[in-house]
Amino acid sequence: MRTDQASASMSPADSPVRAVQIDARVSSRGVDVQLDVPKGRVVAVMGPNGAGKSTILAMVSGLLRLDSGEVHLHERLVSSAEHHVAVHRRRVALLEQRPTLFEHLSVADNVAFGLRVTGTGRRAARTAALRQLSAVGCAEFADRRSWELSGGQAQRVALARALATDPEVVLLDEPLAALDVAAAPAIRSLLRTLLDQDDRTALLVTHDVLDALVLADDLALVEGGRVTVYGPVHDALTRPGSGFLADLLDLNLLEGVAVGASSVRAGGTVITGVTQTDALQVGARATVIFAPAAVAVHLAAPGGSPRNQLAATISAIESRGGLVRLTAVLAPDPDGTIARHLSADLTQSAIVALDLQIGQQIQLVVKAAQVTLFDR
Amino acid sequence: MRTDQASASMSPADSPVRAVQIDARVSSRGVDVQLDVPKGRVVAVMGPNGAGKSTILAMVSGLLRLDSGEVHLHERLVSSAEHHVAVHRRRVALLEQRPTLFEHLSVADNVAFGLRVTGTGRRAARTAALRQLSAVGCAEFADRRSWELSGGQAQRVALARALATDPEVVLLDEPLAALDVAAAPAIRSLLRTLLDQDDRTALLVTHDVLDALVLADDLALVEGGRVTVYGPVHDALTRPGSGFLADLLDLNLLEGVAVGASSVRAGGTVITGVTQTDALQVGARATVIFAPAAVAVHLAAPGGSPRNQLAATISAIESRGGLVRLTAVLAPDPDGTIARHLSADLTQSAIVALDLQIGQQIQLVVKAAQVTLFDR
Amino acid sequence: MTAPLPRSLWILGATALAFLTVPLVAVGIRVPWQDLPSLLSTAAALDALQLSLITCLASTAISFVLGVPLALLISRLATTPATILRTMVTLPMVLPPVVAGLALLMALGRRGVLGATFERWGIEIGFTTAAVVIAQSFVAMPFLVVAVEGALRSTGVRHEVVAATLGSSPLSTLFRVTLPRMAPALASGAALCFARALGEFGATLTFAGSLQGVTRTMPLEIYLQRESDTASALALSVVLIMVAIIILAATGWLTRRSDRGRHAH
Amino acid sequence: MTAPLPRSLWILGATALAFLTVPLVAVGIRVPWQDLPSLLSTAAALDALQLSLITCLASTAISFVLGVPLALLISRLATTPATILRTMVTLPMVLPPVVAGLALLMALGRRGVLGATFERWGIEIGFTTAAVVIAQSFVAMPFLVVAVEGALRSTGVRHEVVAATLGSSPLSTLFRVTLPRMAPALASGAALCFARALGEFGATLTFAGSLQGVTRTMPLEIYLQRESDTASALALSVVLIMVAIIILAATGWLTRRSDRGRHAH
Amino acid sequence: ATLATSLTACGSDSAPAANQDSRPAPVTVFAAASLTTVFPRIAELEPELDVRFSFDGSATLVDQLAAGAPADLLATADETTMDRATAGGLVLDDPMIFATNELTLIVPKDNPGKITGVNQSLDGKKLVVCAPEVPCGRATQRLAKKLGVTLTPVSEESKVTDVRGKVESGEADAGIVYTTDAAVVSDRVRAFSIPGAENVLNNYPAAAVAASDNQPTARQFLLLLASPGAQRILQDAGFGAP
Ligand SMILES: Nc1ncnc2c1ncn2[C@@H]1O[C@H](COP(=O)(O)OP(=O)(O)OP(=O)(O)O)[C@@H](O)[C@H]1O
Ligand SMILES: Nc1ncnc2c1ncn2[C@@H]1O[C@H](COP(=O)(O)OP(=O)(O)OP(=O)(O)O)[C@@H](O)[C@H]1O
Ligand SMILES: [Mg+2]
Ligand SMILES: [Mg+2]
Repeated sequence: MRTDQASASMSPADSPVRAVQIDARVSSRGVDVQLDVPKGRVVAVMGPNGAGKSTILAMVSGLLRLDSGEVHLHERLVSSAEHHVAVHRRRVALLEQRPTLFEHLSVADNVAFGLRVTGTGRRAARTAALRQLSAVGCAEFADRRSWELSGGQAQRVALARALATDPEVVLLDEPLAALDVAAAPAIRSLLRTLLDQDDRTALLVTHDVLDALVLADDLALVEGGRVTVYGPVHDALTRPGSGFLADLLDLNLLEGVAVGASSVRAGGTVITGVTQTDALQVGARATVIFAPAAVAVHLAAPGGSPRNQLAATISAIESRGGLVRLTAVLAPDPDGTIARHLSADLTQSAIVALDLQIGQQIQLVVKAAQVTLFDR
Repeated sequence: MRTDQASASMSPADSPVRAVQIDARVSSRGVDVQLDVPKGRVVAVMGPNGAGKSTILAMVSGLLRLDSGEVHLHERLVSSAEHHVAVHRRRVALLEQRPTLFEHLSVADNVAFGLRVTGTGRRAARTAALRQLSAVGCAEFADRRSWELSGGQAQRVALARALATDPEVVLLDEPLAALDVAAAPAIRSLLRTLLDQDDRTALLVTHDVLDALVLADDLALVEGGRVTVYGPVHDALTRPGSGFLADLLDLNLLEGVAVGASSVRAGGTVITGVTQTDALQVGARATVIFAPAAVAVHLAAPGGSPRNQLAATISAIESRGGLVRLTAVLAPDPDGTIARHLSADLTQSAIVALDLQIGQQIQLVVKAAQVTLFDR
Repeated sequence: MTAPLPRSLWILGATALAFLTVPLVAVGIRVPWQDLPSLLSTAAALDALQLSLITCLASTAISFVLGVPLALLISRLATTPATILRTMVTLPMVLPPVVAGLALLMALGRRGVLGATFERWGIEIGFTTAAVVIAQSFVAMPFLVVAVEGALRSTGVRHEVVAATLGSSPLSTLFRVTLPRMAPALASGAALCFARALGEFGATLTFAGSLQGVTRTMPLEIYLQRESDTASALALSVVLIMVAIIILAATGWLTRRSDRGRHAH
Repeated sequence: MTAPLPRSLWILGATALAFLTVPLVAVGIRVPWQDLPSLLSTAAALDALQLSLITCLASTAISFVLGVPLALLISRLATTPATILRTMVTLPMVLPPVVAGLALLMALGRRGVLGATFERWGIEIGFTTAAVVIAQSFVAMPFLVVAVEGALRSTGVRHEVVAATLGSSPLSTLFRVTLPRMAPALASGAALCFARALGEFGATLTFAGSLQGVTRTMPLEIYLQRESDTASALALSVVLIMVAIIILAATGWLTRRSDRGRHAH
Repeated sequence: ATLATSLTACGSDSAPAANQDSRPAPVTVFAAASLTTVFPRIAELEPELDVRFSFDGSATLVDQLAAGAPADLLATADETTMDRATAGGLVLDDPMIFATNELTLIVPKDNPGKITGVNQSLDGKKLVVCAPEVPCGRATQRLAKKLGVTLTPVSEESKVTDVRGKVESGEADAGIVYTTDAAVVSDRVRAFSIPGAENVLNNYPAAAVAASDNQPTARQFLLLLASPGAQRILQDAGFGAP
C-alpha cells in the first residue's frame, strides 16, 4: 500500500514506520545527509556525478562507516560513529554501479547465491534464480560463467541477483545505465512491479528522469553531498530553485483523477494521453506530464488532431537559450483546484508572429501523443 | 573533411582511404562481422546487449584474436588468423565500458599516460592532461587517486585518457552511459569537436539515439553478432526492416539545405527548429529530425505558434500500441526532390474526430521547438 | 586478451629457468638409476618414505587449518599491524634449520617454555612422530600464510562485500566466496607448504631426533645415507624430488578448471 | 569498506600466530644477552655478518633481475605449461639443503656438467663468495618467483591491455604499469627471498664451503659456534633474526603508501 | 706406532720451515666440524703460516673434494671417511692420525633420569646415540657389543653435536658422545666415563690433498698437528693422543 499524503517537507510522509532514516556525515567523501524514507516508498536519488549518491547507498547498506550521525533502518539504529550493524544483518539488497559477479559460480548460481546463504534449498533456489533470470532476459545464460557475458548482460544478471533475495530495502545504483534501449522499458516495468510490492522501500540512483517518474514516489536531489530537494517526484520536479532540476527535469506536471483508461481530469479539463504502464483505473489519482516544448500556443481553439486544449493566461515570457519560455496560469478550476502554472517553449519568431503579451488569454494545445499519464 | 557521398550499400562511402575494414569471425562470441569504415567517418555502433558491439571494438583494437577473416586499419593488415599486430602499434584509442584506471597513478598521470609512453615530456604531458581533464569537467581531481572518484568521475577521466593520445582511430564503448544528465550534453559536444577533426575515424558504441544523431556520420546496427544495417545515420534510421531500429529510433528525418541560422529548406518547405550544436551555415547541408509524436495533423493550415506546416497526402494508417501511426507523402518538391514519407502518431480519438482517410490531403504541423536541426 | 611481454624478458626468464633446473638435471645425470629399485626396497628407505608422506600430509593439513585463518586475519588488518604480523610469521622461514629446531626445543621441549607445562600434564612431544609434524609445520606454515595472504590482499574484498549485501554471514561468505575464489592460491600455498615440509631437515633433526620409522623422514635418511654412500643418497633425493613433482603438478592440475578464463574479465 | 571475518577464525588464527612466534620468544628468553656484545665483536662474527649481508643483497638482486621476468613469463602462460614451469621452479625449495648443495656441485662444480666447461674458460665458481651467492640464489629465487607469479596471476592483465590501447609498448607497460602495480608483491617477494637467503645453510656449506670471510655466512658461523657452545650460537641467531626483522619490516613499511586504500575500489 | 715416530721426527723438522724468509702460500684446510675450536688455535702456534679453514661434516668435505674443491689438507673425524677419500685418489696415500676421541656417557647436570652409567639405569630412559652410519655411531655400536649391552635409543642422530644438544637441553635423559663434546658443555652436563671406551677409540686422520698445488705448506701444517704444542691444545679440548 502506498501512502500518498505527501508534504513538501524533508520527510514527505507521516507514515507510521520510517524504513530508512539517515542523519549522517562521512567527511572523507564530503557527504552530510539527512533523509527520512517512510516504509513502502521508492525514492529516486538524483544529482550530478560525485554528488554523493553512491555514498548514501553505502551508508544505508553498511559498506561505509560514519564519521558522525546515525542511520536507522525500520527504526533500528544500524550505524553510528560507535555502532555498526554488519551488512548481512541489514536485510538490504544493493546493486552497485559495477556488476561484480562471482567468477567461480555460474550465472544461475550467482543469482541463487542470496537465497542459498539464507537457507533456501538448492533446487528451490535454482528455480527462483531461473525465474529471476528470465525476468531480466538472461535465462539463456544460466549455465555460463560470469566472464562470458557482455557488459549489459552482466549488469542484468547483477540486477537479478540483487532482487532475488526479496529484501525489505532495495538500493539500486544506476540499474539501467548499461542496458540497451530495447531492454530498458521491459526491465523498467519489471522493476516497477517489484518495487511496487507492499512495503518494499527502495532508493534508486538514476540519471534518467523517466526512471524517476515511472518508478519512484519521491525524489531526493543530491548536490555537493547534501540533499537539497526531497519530496514527491511531482513536487520536486516542479519546485523552482535547484539549478540541476530546473535545467534538466523541466516538464509540465498536473495532478488529477483518471476519468478513463487514458484520460485524466486535471485543472478543470480532461486531458488525454498515453499511459506509461497499464490502463488507468477510473477514479484513481493520476499524473499528467508533458514537455514545455510540446506545448503549442494558439490564440483561439484550433481544429486538427491535438486533443488537449487548456485555456490560460500568460504570466511570464523569458528567453532561454534559443527559445522563449512562456509561463501561463491555467484558468481557475471549477472543481476548486488552485491555479497551476504551465510552461511552453516557443521559438522567438512564434512569439513575434502571434504578438504574445503578458496577461493575454491563450489556448495551450498539446497533442495527446505527447502527454504521458501515470497512475500515481 | 567529411565526405558525404553516402550510398546505401555496406560501404557507405567510396572514400579513397578505408580506415577500418573488418571481415572477421570470432566464433566463441558468435560474431561474424563485415564493416568498412572510410577515413574520417564516425560510425555509431548500436544494437541489443550481447549483440557483439564490444567484440567488434576488441577486434579492431587487437584485444581479441580472430578465428578467421581479416581486419585492416588504413589498408594495413592488422589481424588475421595467423597475423596479429600488437595493440600498441595500431594507433587506436579505446575506451571500454569499465574505466580501469591505474591505481598507482594520480588522475592527472592517468590521463598523461598515453602521452608519456609515446615520448612526450613530463611537463608537456601534464599540461595536455590537465587541459583534457578540464574538458571533461574533472580538473579539480587532477591530484586524486583513481579510487577516490565516483563512478561517473572515473568514467570521465577514462574518457579524457583515451582522447588525450590524439589517435587516428577512436573506439568508444558507451562513453556517456555513467554521466549525469547535466554533464552529458557538455561532454557530447566535446566529443563532437574531437571526433569532427580532420581524418579522425571513430567507432562509437551507444544505446542512445541522440548520440548517434549528434556524433555519428554512419550507423551500424549489430544484431546477433552481425551488422544488419549500415549506412549514413539518416538513411539507417529511416530504413524499414530492422525491428530494433523500427522500435526505437523512429523519427522523421528530412535532408535539406540551411537557409538561416536555424532554418532549413527541405522537401520544398522551410522548416525552423532548434539547432543541436552551433548555428547553421547558410547553404550547408543540414538535417531535420522530429518525432512522429510531435506531428499534429490539421485539415487546414492552423494559426497559432507552430511554425512548420507541411502539406502531405495520407498514404497509410496503422495501429501501433495505444496510438495510430499515420504515414503521409510530402507534396512534390518544386526543387525536384523526390517525395518523402513522414510519420505522425495520433491517438485513436483524433483519427476518428478528424475522420482521416488514406489519400486525404492534410497539413502536418510541427512546433519549431520540437524540431532538431543538424549541420550534416 | 593478449598482453605480450617485451622480448628481452624472455632471455632473462629463460636464464632464470635454466639456473633453477640445470642442477636438478645434473643430479638426474649422476644418479645411479639402476640401484634405485634395490635402494628403495630397503626397510629404512621405505619407512622413511612412508613417514615423510604421512607427516607432510599431517603438517600440511595443520598448516592449512591454522594458516589460512591467520592469512585471512593479516590480509584484513591495516598496514601497520599487518606488517608486524607478517614479519613475525615470516621469521621461521629465515631461521637456519638448526636454529629453528633449537627454538622449538626451547618452546616445546621438556624444559621448554611451554613444554615444561605440557610434561606436567603428561604430554611428551620429543622423539615422537608428533614432534616431526610440529617441526615441519613450524617451518612450512609460513609459506602457506605468506602465499595466501599475498593473494588475498591483491584481490581485495569487493566480492565479500557484495556477498554481505546479499545476506551472507561472514562464515558463509568465507566458505562460499572467499575460499572458492582463492582456490588457486590455496592450492599453490598448500603445495609450497607440503614441498617445504617434505624437504625439512634441520628442525626435525634438532627437535624430533632421528629414529627409523618414528622420526627419520626422507631428508634425514638421505643425510644419513650420504655418510656412507653419496650416490645412494642422491638416488633417494631423486625419489623425494619425484614425490614433490607429483604433488606440485597434481595441485597445479586440480586448480586448472577454476583458473581457466579468469583473465578474460 | 568493511568485510568482517567470522569469529571462529580469530581463534584459529591466533593459535597459528602463537605457534609460529612462541619458539622465537623462547629463544629470546634463553639467549645470553649479556654475551652478545663480546660475541659480536669477534672477527669471525663480524666477517660472517658482513658476508651474509653482502651475499644476500647480491643474491636478492640476482633473483629479482632473473626471477621477476620468469614470474611474468609463467603468469602469462596457459595452465598446462605454467603448471610445468611452476613445478620446476618450486623444486629447489623442496630439496633438503644438502641435496641442493650437491646438485649445485654437480652442475657448477669443477667436475660438474657446466662447471667443467666454465673451468676450461678459466671461470672457477666453487668455494668463492660467488658460490655463496649462487647457492643462495638457487634456494631463494623460487620464493620470489612463486610469490610474484601468484600475485600477477590473481591480478590479471586488464591494466596492461588498457596501457597497450594507449600506445604503450610491452616494455614501457612493464615499467610503467606492471611493476608499479606489483610493487607490494615485488617487495614482499624480495623480502622473502632475502630472508631465505639469509637463513640459507645447507647448500652454501656443501657448494661453497665454509671459509671465514669468503664463504662462511652467519648460518655457517652459527653452525660452527654450536659445535663449541650452543648458547653463543643462539646469540648469533638472534642477530640473524634481528637483521631479518629489520629487512622484512622495512619492506613492509616501504610498500605501505602504495597499498593504502587500494581495497576501497 | 710407525706413525707416532714419524710424527715426532716431523715435528722437529717444522722449525726450519718456519724460519724461511718468504711466507708460505696460504693453505686451505678442510676439517671436520668437531675441530672447529682447536684448529684455529693450533694454527696460531705458527703465525707465519697462512691457514684457512673450511669446517663441515667429514662426508661433505670428501664430496666437496670429489667435486674439485680447492683444498690442500683434509682432516676427517674418522678413518672410514678418510678411506673413501683415499680410495677415490683424492688424498695422498698416507693419512696421519693426529688425535683420537673416546666415547663417554653424558646426562643433564641435574640427571633427571637418575642414570649411573651404561647399565640398567638406562632402561626406559630417553637415550640418544649416534646412528651406526656415522663415525660416533659405529664406535657406539662396537662399544655396546664389547660391553654386551643392547641399547634402545629414542633417537639415532646423524651428528654427535645433535646428541649433545639433546642432552644439554634436557630433552634426552642420556647420550653417548665423545669426550671432546662432553668437555665443551661440562657446565651443563655430567659425564660418566664408560669402561672399555678406551678400546674403541675413534681416530682423526689428516692427509694432504692430491690435487693441491701447495703440497709443501700442506705438509707443514700436517707436521704442526703432530707438534707437542698442537697435541697439548688437542688434549686440552678432550682429544686423546694418537
Ligand atoms: N569473455 C567472454 N567470453 C565468452 N563470451 C563472451 C565474452 N564476452 C562476451 N561474450 C559473449 O559474446 C557476445 C558478444 O558480446 P559483446 O560484449 O560484444 O556484446 P555487446 O554488444 O558489447 O553488449 P553490451 O551492450 O551488453 O555491452 C555475447 O553473447 C556475450 O555473451
Ligand atoms: N573511495 C573513495 N575514496 C575517497 N573519495 C571518494 C571515494 N569514492 C568516491 N569519492 C568521492 O566522494 C564523493 C561522492 O562520491 P559518490 O560515489 O557518492 O558519487 P555519486 O553521486 O555516486 O556519483 P556518480 O554519479 O558519478 O556515481 C565524490 O566527490 C567522490 O570523488
Ligand atoms: Mg555513483
Ligand atoms: Mg559491450
